[in-house]
Amino acid sequence: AAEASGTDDLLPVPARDTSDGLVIAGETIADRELYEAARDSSVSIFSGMGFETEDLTVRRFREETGIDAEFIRMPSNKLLERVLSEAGADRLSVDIVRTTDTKATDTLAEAGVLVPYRTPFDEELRANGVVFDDGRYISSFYSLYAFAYNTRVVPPEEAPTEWADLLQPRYRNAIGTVQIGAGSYNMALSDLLVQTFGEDYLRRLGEQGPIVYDSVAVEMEALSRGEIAAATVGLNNGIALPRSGAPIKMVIPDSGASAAYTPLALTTRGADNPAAQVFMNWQMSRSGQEFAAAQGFVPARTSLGAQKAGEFDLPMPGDPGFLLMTQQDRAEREKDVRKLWREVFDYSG
Amino acid sequence: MRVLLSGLELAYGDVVAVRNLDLEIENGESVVLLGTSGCGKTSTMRCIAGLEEPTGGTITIGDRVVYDHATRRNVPAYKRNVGMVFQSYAVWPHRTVLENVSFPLEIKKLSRAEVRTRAMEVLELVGLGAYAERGASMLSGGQMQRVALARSMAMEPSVLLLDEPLSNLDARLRDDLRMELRRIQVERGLTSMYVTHDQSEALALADRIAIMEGGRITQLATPRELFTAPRTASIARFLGMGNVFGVQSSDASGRHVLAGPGLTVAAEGRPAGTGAHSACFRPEDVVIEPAGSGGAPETNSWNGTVRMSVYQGTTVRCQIELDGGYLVEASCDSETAGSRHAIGEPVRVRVAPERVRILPDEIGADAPAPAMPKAAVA
Amino acid sequence: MRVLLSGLELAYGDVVAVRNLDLEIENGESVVLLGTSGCGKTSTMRCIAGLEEPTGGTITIGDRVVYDHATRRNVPAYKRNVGMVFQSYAVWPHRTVLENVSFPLEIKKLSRAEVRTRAMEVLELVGLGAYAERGASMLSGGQMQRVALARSMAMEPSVLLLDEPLSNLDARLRDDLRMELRRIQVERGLTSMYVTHDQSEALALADRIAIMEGGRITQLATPRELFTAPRTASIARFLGMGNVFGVQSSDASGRHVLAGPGLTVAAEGRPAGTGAHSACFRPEDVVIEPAGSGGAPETNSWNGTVRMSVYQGTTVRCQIELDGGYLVEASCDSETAGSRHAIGEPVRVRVAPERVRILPDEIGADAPAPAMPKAAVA
Amino acid sequence: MTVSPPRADRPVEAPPDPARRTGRPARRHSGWKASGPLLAILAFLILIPAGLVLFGAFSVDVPRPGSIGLDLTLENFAVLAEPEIRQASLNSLIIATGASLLAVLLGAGVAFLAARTDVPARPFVYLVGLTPMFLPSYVGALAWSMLGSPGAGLLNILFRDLGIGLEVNLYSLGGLVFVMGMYYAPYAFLLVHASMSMMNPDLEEAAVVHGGTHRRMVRSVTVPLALPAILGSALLVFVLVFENFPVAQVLASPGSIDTIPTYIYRMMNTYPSRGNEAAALAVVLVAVVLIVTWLQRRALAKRSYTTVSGKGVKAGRIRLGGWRWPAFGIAAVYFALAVVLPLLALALTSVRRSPYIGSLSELFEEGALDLSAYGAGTLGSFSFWSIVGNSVLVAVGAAAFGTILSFLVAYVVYRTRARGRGALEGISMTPLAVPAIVLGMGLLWTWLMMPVQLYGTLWVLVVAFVAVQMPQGLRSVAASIQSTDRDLEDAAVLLGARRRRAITAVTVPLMRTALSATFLLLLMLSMRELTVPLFLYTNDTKILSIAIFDQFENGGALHVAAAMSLLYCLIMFVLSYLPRRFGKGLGE
Ligand SMILES: Nc1ncnc2c1ncn2[C@@H]1O[C@H](COP(=O)(O)OP(=O)(O)OP(=O)(O)O)[C@@H](O)[C@H]1O
Ligand SMILES: Nc1ncnc2c1ncn2[C@@H]1O[C@H](COP(=O)(O)OP(=O)(O)OP(=O)(O)O)[C@@H](O)[C@H]1O
Ligand SMILES: [Mg+2]
Ligand SMILES: [Mg+2]
Repeated sequence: AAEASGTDDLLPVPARDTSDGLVIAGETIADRELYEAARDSSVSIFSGMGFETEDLTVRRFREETGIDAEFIRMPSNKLLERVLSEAGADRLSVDIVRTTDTKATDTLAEAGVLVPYRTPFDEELRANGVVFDDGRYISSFYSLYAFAYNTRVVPPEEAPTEWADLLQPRYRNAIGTVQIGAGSYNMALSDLLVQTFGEDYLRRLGEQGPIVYDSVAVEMEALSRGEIAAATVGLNNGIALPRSGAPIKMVIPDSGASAAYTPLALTTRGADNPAAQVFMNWQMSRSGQEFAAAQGFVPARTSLGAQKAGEFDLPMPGDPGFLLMTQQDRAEREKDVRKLWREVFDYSG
Repeated sequence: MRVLLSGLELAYGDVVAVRNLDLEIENGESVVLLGTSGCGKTSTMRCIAGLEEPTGGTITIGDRVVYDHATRRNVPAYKRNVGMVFQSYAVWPHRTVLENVSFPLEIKKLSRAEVRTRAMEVLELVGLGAYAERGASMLSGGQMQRVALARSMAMEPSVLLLDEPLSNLDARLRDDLRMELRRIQVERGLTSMYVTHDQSEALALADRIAIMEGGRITQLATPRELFTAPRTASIARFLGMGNVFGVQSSDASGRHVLAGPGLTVAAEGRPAGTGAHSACFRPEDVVIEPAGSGGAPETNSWNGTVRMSVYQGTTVRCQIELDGGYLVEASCDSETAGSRHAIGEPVRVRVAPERVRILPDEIGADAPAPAMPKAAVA
Repeated sequence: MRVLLSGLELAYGDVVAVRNLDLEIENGESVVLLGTSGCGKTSTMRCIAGLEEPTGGTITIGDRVVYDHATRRNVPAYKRNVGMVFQSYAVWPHRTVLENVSFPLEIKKLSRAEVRTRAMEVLELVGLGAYAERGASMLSGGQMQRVALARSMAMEPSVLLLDEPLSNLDARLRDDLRMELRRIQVERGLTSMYVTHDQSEALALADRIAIMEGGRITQLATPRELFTAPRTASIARFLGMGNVFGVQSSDASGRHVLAGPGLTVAAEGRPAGTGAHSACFRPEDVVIEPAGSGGAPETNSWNGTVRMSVYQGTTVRCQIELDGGYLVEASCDSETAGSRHAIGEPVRVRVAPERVRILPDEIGADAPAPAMPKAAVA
Repeated sequence: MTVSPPRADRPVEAPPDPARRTGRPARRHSGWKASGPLLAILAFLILIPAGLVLFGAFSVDVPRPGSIGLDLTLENFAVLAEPEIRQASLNSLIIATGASLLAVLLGAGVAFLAARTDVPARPFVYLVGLTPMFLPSYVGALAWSMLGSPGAGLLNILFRDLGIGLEVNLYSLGGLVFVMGMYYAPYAFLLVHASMSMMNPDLEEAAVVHGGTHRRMVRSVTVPLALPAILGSALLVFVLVFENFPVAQVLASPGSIDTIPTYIYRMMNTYPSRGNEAAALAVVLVAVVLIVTWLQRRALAKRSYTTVSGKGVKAGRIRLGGWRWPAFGIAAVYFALAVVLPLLALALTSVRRSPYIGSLSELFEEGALDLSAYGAGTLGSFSFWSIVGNSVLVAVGAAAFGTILSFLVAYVVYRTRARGRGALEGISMTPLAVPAIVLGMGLLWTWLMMPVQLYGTLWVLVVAFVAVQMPQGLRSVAASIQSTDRDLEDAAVLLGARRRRAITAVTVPLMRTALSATFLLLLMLSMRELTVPLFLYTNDTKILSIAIFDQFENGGALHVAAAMSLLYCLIMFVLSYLPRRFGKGLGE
C-alpha cells in the first residue's frame, strides 16, 4: 500500500528507449512528435478501481514514461456523477476515466463526454472485442472474479478448490459477497454461477446464509480478520492482500472464474491532451498490459501470450475457465439475474 | 433636552403595560415616577430609551421625534443619547468594576489616561474607589447597584433614566448619593426621569412628581402641590395618607357622613369634582388625648380604643378603633410624654377640620385601577 | 429554632467579608440586620443557609451544630430547613410564577391539589394571584421580588432569612407585606433574620436590631434601646442622627467644647466610655426661631443662617450654618406656620440639653470601616 | 389584627410569544435590515444546493448542470411505498432513538460533571467529553468491529483466551446504538457544557435553600435551564444517526440489518443511480426536521432560560461529596470504551503484520509487528503532509466562518424582531435533513454552475462545509444565546455604543464558552467530513479524511489506514487546544 515501495517488486521495469519517440518493451507508445508534446503536460484520471491498484498503475506509468499523472479515486457512482456534472458545466477536469462498469461508461458515452480514440493496437483490440461504442471506450483489461478463503480459519487440508466446496456446512454464515449493484463484476459473477451450475446452486448458496456487504473494502476487512471464512473477490485483491500480510488465499476454480471488462476512456478534455493519449497507448502496450497482469488482471491483448500473476497462471480469454459476460449477455440476462439474486440472498434496495 | 411622550402605548403580547400615556419633561427638569409595583414605570423608561418598540404614540427628545407609531419612525437606542440605570443593574459580569465604568468613556474615544481618571472619580463618588479592580460579580448587591449607577453617571448623557438606582443602599449612603445626583443633575442641566419607592427620595430629587397608575399618569405636580392637593383618594392613600374613609353623603355646610355606621366628619373646602368621594387625613394630624378629657365633644373628636402601637424611632404609630368600628391611624412624636399607649387603652382622637380633605375616589374611572392594596380601613 | 453564630468568619479569597461575628437569635425571635452596603449582611446569611463555607467559627441551629470549623462539620443546605429570600431574587426564569412558588411544597411531597391551593394562597397574599401562569421572567422587578418572597413564605421553614425582600416595592405594598410578614413570623413562632435599609421597616419587624459594621456586629438591642442609646456616634449617624460633632474637650458640668471654632454644647449625662467622643442630636430636636427672638442667650441656643431647605412632605428639612461655621440639620413640621425658611434667612436654633447625647466615636477601632463615602456633614 | 391580602394587579393573560424567550421581548431591527443579507448568504450556501437536489425529487431527469429539465413528476415518491423501506426505517428509528438517548445521557452527564461539579481531574473529564469526536465515526465503527465482531473481535478473542464464556456482538441493533451513541455524545457534551458553564449558581442555590436535595436541584433547575442545549443536541444527534451511512455500512450490513442510509446508498449505487428517488426520501426527511425544529422552538418559547444576568454571576460548583469518585469512574469507563480501546485496536492494526489474530499470544511472537506503516506512506511522505495541511486550512476556515455565520443567524433569530426569522432558522436547519450523499451532489452542481471559480479550490470545500454544518453551528450558538440576559447588551447600547460594538463588547465575551465550543465542534466536523468532499475534492485539494477513506477502501490489511487514523487523532488533539483554552467558563 505504501507509496514509496517501488512497483518493480511486482514486475521489473522493462527497457525503455526515447531516442525516437517513446519505445518501451519494444513497442512504440508515442512517436517523437506526440512524446515531445506530452512530456511537459500531465494526465489527470478519475478511477473507480481500488486506490492501491490505480496508485500502482499510475506510478508505474510515471516511472516508465517520465510523464506526470495524477488520479482521483472514487466510488463509481460518485465518479459518474462528477464527470457528468463537470461536463454539463463545461468544466471537465479529467482526461481519462476508468470505471468498473460498462453501463456507467455507456452513460458517459451517451452524455458525449467520451471521444473515440485509436491506440496503436487498435486492430488487435477490436479483434478481441474489447473496443466499444466505436472506440469511445476500451476495456483496458479483464477483472477476474472467483473466491478467496482465510488460511487461518480454513486449515490447508480442507482448503476449498471449487465453487461446490462453498456449499460445505463449514461455510454456513461464513461466506461474504458484495451486493450485486456494486459494479458489473458482481453481476458477471452471479451470472457465471447461474450459467454454469444452474439456478439451484445459487439458491443453495443463499441457504448458506452468506453475508452481503455494501462495499468490497468491508468484505475484504472481514475476510482478512477471519470474521468470514471465504468471500467472492477479484483476483487483484486476492494478490494484493497477501502481499500486505493478510492470511488470504485466492482460488481460481477449474470450473471457471468470471471475467468482467474494465472500461477505460478518453474524455473530450483528454482528446487534446497528448499526455492522456500517451497514457492510453501505454496502458494497452505490452508493458502496461503485463504490469496489469502482474497485479492480477487478464490482459485485453491476447497476442502477448499467457501471463502469470504471482503463483497464478492467468487464464486467457476464450479458455474454458474464463467466463465472460458480454454486453449482449448482459442485455439479455441482467434483469433476471438481479431479480434471482435479490430473492436468493433476500436483499433489499 | 426636553422629553415629550404623547399617547404612548406599549403591550407585551397582549399584556398592556403602558396605555395612552402623556408626559412632558422640561429641559433640565427632573421628574420622579411614583407608582405601584407593576404599573409600567420600567416599561415607560424602556420606551424612551428605545429598548422597546411602543405599540402606539410618539416620543420626542429635544426637538427630534425619536419614535412615531404613525410614521413607523424609530431612532435606534444608541442614537438617542439617553442613559439608563437598569432596575436589574445589568452590570457586566465578565468585566472588572473599572472596566464597567470605563466603557461609556471608551466609547467617547477619550485617552486611556483620561478614561481611567474620570472613571475613578465616579467610583470614588459612589464609594467604590477601593473596588476598581474587582470582578464586577464579586461584589455585594448594593455595590453592584452602585457600579451600575456609576457607569451611567460617567456617560454624561443628555437624558438620564434612573430605575430605582438606590433601592439596595443603606439610608445614609442613599442620602449622600441622592444629593450628589441632584447636584449633578442641576449642574449639568440634565433632564432626568427617576423611579423610586422612597418618598423622601422622590421629594428630594423631584422638580415634579408623576403619579402612575395602571400604565398612565394620573397626576403630575410639584412635590408640595402633590402633597397639599392630591387629585384622588387613591393618590392620597398612595402618598401615605393613612386615613381614607368613603363618604356616603355630604351636606352644604361641609359635614360628611361616612359609609358604614355613619360617623360624621367636618371638613373645610368643597368636594372637588363629582362622583364617589372619600374623607382623608394624615396620621400625623390625628391628636390623641386621654379618654373623657375636655367637656363638650368638639367637631371631629371621637372616642375609641388603641388596637396597636408600633414604635418607629422618632414617632410612634397607633391604630385606634373608633366606637363606630372605624380604624384610625395616628402617629405622634415618640419622645413626648404620654406618647406610649397601651393596647386596649380607651382614648379620644381629634382631627382639625382644616386638615381633613374630601377627595374623589377616582378620576377617569375608565382606567382600571392598578394593583393597589385595599386600605387597612374601609 | 434558636440560631447561634460564634466567631463566624468568611473570606472570599483574601476579601474578608465576615470577621469573628457573634450573634444569638432566640427561638421565634426576629432580628433585623442593619448595616452599610457591603458590610457583610448577605454573606452572613449565606453562611447560615449553608451556601458558603465559613473560614472559621461555628453555627448552631436549634441544638444542632450545622457548621463547625474545628471539626469541619458542615451540614448541607437542604438539610438545614433554612429558607432564604435572595437579594437577587433568584427566581427561576424557566418556570411559571406558580411553579416557582410550588417548588418548596412539591419538595414536601404534598398532594398536587394541596400544592396548588397553598401556592395560590401565598400568591394572593403578595398580590400576584392573577399572574400565576405567567412565565416568571415576564414580570416587573417588584413582581419578581414578590415571587421570590412568596416562594420562601410557602416553604414554612424553621428559620427564615430575608435579604432586602421588599426593596423594590412601593411604600404602600411594602407596608402591607411587612405587616403580613410580622404576623406570620409571630403566629408561626418563626425565627427570622431580616436585612433592610428602610428604618421604619426595621423598627416594625424587629424584636432586636443588630447593627453590622465591617463584617461584625457592633450593637444588638431592641429598637427603642437602639434609638435611645446608640453605642457609638457612627451608629447614631447611621440611624439618622443628622447632627454629629466631634468633641474637643469636656468639663465635669457636662459642657462640651466642639472641635473647630470651639462652640460649647451643654448635655445631660456622662460621656459613655473613654476615647474620642462626639455630640449628637436629632434634626427633629432642633427648634428654629426667628433671629433675635427672646432676650438672654439660653444654653444650646445659637444664631445662624438657613443654607438649604428641602420640602419632605410632612416635614421640611433645613440646613443651618451657625456663626461658628457648623452645619446643623433641622427638620420641622411642614404644615406649622413659619416652617418655610428662605435660604439666607438669619435664624436662631435651640436644642434642649437632655436631647443631646455624647457618644464615643468608635468601639474596637481595629476593624476598618468599610467603603463609606465622606459624610456631607462634619 | 389581620390585613386582608392586597388585591391582585390588573388580571392579565400572557400568551407565549416566540420572541419573548429571554424575558424581555425582542423588539429591535424589525424589517429586513438584519435578516436580508443573511438570507442572501444562506440562499447561496444552502438554498440553491438543497433546492437543486430536492427539485430532483419532483423532476424526471437529474437536475445536474446542462440537463435541468422542467418536466415534473411525482413518480419518485413511489419509492416511499417500497416494502423494504418500512423495515429499514423502523430499524433506523430504533437506532436513532436509542443512540440519541445514549448520546445525550453521556454527553450531558459528562458536561455536567466538567462544568458544574468538583469531580476530580476536571480538565481530563472535559477531554473525556470531547475526544470521542477525534475519531471519525466510521473509524470508530471499524475499530469497534475489530474489537467486537462476533467471532474474530479482539474482545471475544480475549474472552476466549481467558476462558470467559461471554461474547459481544457489535453487528446488532444494540451494537449500533452503542457505537453511534458513544461517538455522537460529544455533540451533546459541547452544547450542554457551554450552556451549563454559563449557569448562575444563585438559581441553583435557591433550589437547595428551599429544601431540594442536590439531585432534586439538578433535576429541576440545572438541567431544565440547559434544555435548549439538550433538545438541540438531541435533534442533531437523532437526525445525524438516522442518516449515518459509514457506521451502518460497517456494523449494520454484516449483521444484515437494513437501515435508511444503506438503503439510500444502494439507490445511489445502482446504474442508473436513483438520485431523484433518494431526493424524494430527503424531501420527507427535510419536512420532518423542519417540523421538529419548529416544535422545539415553540416548546422553548414558552419559557426563558436566562442565567447570565446583570446581578452578577458567581462561579460556584456543586459538591459531589461521596459521588466524586464514582462519577469520575463512570467518565473514565466511557473514555476507555469510546477512545482507549478503539485506539489500541487501531494501534495494533497499524503495526501488526497480519490483520488476523487467532489468540492474543500471537502478538508477542517473533516479527509479529512492524512499524513501516508510519514510514514512507505517512510521516515520511510529502504528499501526506500537504494533505494534512489542506485539511487544517479547510477545517479552520470552515469552523471560523461557520461560527460567525451561526452567531449572526442565531442572533437575528433569537434576539431581534426581524422579518423572516423563521425562514432563516428553517434554511439553516435544512442541511441536517438532506443526506450528505444527496447534498453533496447539490453542492457539486451549484459550485460547478456558479460563475465564481471556486470549484477545484480549497475554498469550495470551506464553503461546502459551512453549508453542511450550519445546523450544528446554529443549534450550538442558539442554545446559549438564550441564556444571556439581553439587558446586558442593551446597557452597552444605552451607554452610547452602536449595536455592533455592544455585541462585540458584551454579548460575544459573555458567550465566549459557547462560541469556542461551536468553533471546536465545527472544526472537528470539518476535519472528518467525508461524503461531501468526495464530490468536490481534486488532486491538489485532497484532505485527510479522504486519504484515510482511500486507505480503508483497499480493505484487507489496514496498516496505513489505521496508522493514519491514529495520526489524525493526534492532529485533532493538537488542533483542539486553542479553542479549549478560550472555552473557560464564565467566572472561572
Ligand atoms: N463573590 C465575592 N468575591 C469577593 N468578594 C465578595 C464576593 N461577594 C461579596 N464580596 C465582598 O464581601 C463584602 C460583603 O458582601 P455582602 O454581600 O455580604 O455585603 P452586604 O452586607 O450584603 O451588602 P449589600 O447591603 O450591598 O447587599 C463586600 O465588601 C463585597 O465586596
Ligand atoms: N416581558 C414581559 N412580558 C409580559 N409582561 C410584562 C413583561 N415585562 C413586564 N410585564 C408586565 O408589564 C407591567 C409593567 O411592567 P413594568 O416593569 O413596567 O412595571 P414597573 O412599574 O417597573 O414595576 P416595578 O416597580 O415592580 O419595577 C407589569 O404588570 C408586568 O407584569
Ligand atoms: Mg420596574
Ligand atoms: Mg446584600
